[in-house]
Amino acid sequence: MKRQLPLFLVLIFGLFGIVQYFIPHEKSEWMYEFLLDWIYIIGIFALALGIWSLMRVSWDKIKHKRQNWQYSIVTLTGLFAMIFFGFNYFRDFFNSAGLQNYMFRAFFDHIMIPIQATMFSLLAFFIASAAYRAFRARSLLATLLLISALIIMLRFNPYLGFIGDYMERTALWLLNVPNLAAKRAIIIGVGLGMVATSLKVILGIERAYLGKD
Amino acid sequence: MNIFDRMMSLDRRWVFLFIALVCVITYVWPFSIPIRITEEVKAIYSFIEKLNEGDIIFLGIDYDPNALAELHPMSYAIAEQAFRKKLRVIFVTLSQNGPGMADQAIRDISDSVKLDKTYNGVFYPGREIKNGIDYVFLGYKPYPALVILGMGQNFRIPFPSDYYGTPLDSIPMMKGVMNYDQVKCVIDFAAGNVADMWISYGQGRYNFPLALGMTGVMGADYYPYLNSGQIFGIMGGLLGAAQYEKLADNPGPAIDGMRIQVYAHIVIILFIIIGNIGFLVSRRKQG
Amino acid sequence: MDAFSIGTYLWTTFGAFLTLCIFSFLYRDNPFYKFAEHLVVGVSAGYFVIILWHNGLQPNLFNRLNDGDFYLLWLNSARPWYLIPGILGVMMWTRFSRKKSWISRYPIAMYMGIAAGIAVPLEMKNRVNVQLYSAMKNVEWNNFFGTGILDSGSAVAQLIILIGTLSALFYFFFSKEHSGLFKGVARFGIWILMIGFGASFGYTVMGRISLFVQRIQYVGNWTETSWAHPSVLVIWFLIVGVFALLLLLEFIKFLTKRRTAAS
Amino acid sequence: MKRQFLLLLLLCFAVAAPLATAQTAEDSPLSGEAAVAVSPAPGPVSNIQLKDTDNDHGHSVTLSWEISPDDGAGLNNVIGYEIHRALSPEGPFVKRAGVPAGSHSHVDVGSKEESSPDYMKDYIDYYYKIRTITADSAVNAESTVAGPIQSYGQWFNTGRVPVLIFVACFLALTLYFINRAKGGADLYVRPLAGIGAVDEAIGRATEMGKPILYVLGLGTAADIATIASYTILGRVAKKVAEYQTGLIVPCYDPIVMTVAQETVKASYADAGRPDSYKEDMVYFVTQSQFAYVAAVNGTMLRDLPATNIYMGKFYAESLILAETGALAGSIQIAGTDEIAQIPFFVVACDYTLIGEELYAASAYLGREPLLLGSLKAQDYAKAGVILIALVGFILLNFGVDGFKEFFFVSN
Repeated sequence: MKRQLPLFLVLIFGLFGIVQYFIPHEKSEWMYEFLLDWIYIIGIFALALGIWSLMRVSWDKIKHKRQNWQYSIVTLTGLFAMIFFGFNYFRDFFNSAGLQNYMFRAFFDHIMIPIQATMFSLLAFFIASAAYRAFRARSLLATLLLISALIIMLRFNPYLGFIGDYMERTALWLLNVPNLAAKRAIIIGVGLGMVATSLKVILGIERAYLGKD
Repeated sequence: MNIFDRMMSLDRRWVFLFIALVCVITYVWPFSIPIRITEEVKAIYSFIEKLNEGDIIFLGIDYDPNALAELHPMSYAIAEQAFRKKLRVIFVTLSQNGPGMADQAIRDISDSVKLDKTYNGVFYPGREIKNGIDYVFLGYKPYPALVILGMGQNFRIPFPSDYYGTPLDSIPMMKGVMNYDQVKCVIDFAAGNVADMWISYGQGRYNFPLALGMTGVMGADYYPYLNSGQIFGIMGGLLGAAQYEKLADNPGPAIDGMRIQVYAHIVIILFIIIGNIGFLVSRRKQG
Repeated sequence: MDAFSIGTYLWTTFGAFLTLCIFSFLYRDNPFYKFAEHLVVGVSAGYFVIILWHNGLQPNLFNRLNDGDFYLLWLNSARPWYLIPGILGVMMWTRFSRKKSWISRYPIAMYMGIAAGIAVPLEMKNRVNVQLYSAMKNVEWNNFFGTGILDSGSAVAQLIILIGTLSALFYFFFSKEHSGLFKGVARFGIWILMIGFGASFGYTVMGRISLFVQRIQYVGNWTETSWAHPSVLVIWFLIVGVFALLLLLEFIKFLTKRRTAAS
Repeated sequence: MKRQFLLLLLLCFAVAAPLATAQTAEDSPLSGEAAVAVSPAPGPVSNIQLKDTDNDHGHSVTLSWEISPDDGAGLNNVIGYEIHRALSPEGPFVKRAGVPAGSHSHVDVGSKEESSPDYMKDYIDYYYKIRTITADSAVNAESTVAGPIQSYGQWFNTGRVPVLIFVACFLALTLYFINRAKGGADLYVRPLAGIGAVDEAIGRATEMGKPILYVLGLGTAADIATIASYTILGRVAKKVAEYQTGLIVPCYDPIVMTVAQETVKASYADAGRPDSYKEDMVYFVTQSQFAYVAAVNGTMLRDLPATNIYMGKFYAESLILAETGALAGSIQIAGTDEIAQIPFFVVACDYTLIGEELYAASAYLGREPLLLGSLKAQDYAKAGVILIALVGFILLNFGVDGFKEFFFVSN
């Protein structure tokens, strides 16, 4: 009951998922879309578990005055403020007036957007430091990686004169020939791996995710 | 710890510092960098340069705001060159989110044409460019393939009036301008499959000279058309735009962007080289 | 800036401040970064609660049942079958209790079953069938070298793509030791993979640099607004001053540490 | 005949007159070459064929026709065709679509939603006619009415037969090898560097007394890469429990968190240490990509884990995580099927499971015969793919393209 029935459900829904792909009829399509709705709705309900986890971890930190506990107050404040504004000061639960709330939008535009964009832009630095740290001619493979990256990075360098032309053409070739071959091989391999993993789940060979007892 | 070991294991914060410095400096200080000109971009520039005063060119602004960073510099540079040479321009957009953006671009360009400027040693006095005399903006219509075909018969079919609502027949510039036959060339700036339609339905059927401006990612796919002569020029991404700005002697956002990119790339490459020198030398010492 | 409003300016200032806080992470972990990090975690978690409530649960569940009656458990609505995902969702909440948490396995099992089932034919088609189909390509033999060795449309290039793909695929064999002939093929495969990875890494650098340039522009715009409005320069000096002071302190610390290390 | 011709001329004049008068030609230098071409009406399309669209859910009809004699030839004034549809041969006809000149066919797709204005009911009669249009909206030609035709949905998509064959073969291979594995056959797999590293890394963490950070990536629980990642997490958690090392699993998706909690809990029970399991080992952070990354970065620098393991779906954040982890001095092992991110992991991590290896990892770590059996099936499928590609390539270049086309999936 605790483990057998769920495994049976996985099998049934998995087989349906496979079979529906080959049935274009409206009935199968309706069922497919309905099941996608399930996934979506279950996911939203689960968010409550996530928020509960976030709150408990933060509250634990504050209660036991663990290292950096002060910042957990910031997290909780941000969380509750956003929920408070998002329901338009707890006035509008069943219409989306809260999405237009001034504070809700301001928090989104001036806290979430700048921080996320800045986090993203840290990549400019990390891509440089990763290149410095890792592009060493340690072995044949590392050298291939290094040379191919260097050619691509030099492709539009204007100080190279006529070598630049060759760089540009080599870069184009690298992107269109070996890069394509590498990608295609990985895509096919990944496809087979995905199908194998899915089948393992459907057949109940992989069942760790259902827990024990 | 000798110098080579140190070269090998620099604190990464030095890398960060140099990248930040180079980006900020090249962003703030607009010095010029050499830009290698490729044939396919130069072809477009020379084509327009050879046209005579009063000739008409046709520009398709067929991208939406998210491809703006790469394609706007091209449209700006070409339109400005055309206006300086007193060519007349027909603008059209076949992208749903294009009209407002194209309208804004036309205003920007007309503002900058008002200033006196010298391009490639030729002095051009500032002048006011007028809607209906120097340019026409036709606006947007859905079904790009049909619009392209329809314009081959008569511009008035898909666009009885322009973007601002003036009937085409009462626009002075459109007098006697029926279809592509009166247009010297079509240059399409595209971030999608509209370029394919211009090639097959436009150039393929009405045989006008066609050039393309594309995003960097798409550019590589269109070189075969250049070899087969279906298009006479192609500009790809920021790199192509910068080349055009350079040719037209009209430095703008593309050259600015390239300056930052080139130097940031050089810094990264230098760090890679430093690391490798350190690595190779210290390995030799050990071995 | 068209119309200067002090409210918007203060918000933008806060945004610029947070931007600098995140950048300070490049030097090292510090209270400013910790503040920005914890703030954005809370705010974004709250944001998703609101978005999923208003744009997820409302249209996908509530609005589909709202013609029903609460007292009849919505069974009289036009589409009562939408109660099922609702019930499954509530079953997830049994995880709040230690004893009953096994009930949540039912929705999870269905979720995994649906996900795995849909993936099987779809991934087979998108990744295997389609790629296999496009790997079989007609080669222009009379155009063997194309316009030169670097022409990616030539027959040689096409052959390299095919052989490269197959050798790289071969590299992934798990049940064969890489020895003998297999060793050669697998090695060619990993070469192709590494060259491809290098190319793809080098190609991405350009886009990442532009991301940073956009952030410079953002802070630059804010700086311009500040200079243009003398009354708010105080705020500008406050923020930049704090960061400059910290930088100075770090530098002094760095110097003294060096001296003690030297002595 | 004569009368018809006259009528046509008159018609053309009527159409051209307003345009011609609008044209005040005297002051334009270009007027000479730009007189409006008075186009006579083109020929209509012929031989319209209607059929229900194959392999679909209904609500759609496929039309095909022979193009107008003036399309690309003759008068050469056709710019396209308009498809009109009605419920009776008398009309009223409604315009459904326009297609450019040169097109021979069109699929008229309606909505399946009854509430939609575009709703197209199945099992009722439809009639079609095609209007040949020229640049001049007044000059066109209508075809005869074709019909009736009914649309309906099919129960099997014949266009997807190749996929069905592939899936069936793969399933058969998997079942066969699993059976062999059950029978106790010895299935060899070659060692993988990244997998060996996992064991080492756990040992190292134990020696250092520092925790292990396991990142499941940004996938949802429905992504297969995430499912593969759970299975790896299960094996890792079991070893962690045996060695009594710490484990930190920050999650991006609440369902992923729930499943990861179950997995880790079960692993601790398997290892015989159910009491060491703490619910807070696996916790939720936020569902926003870069906020999540900010938090994980903080964890890396503050808790200084001995080992970071990244398995699952990763996007742009891959390099931010991997570089910060390297800064913190952790050993890093990554695995993802996201092609664009593999290069970054290869560059910044100590060991990387490339693409498919991610899916093989759980079999390697668990060493259970059933899982190894499925790995064998994967290998044989790969061999099959290589063989088909080679044979197809050779046949195609000898002029046989039937073999290749057999693998075409139409939609």
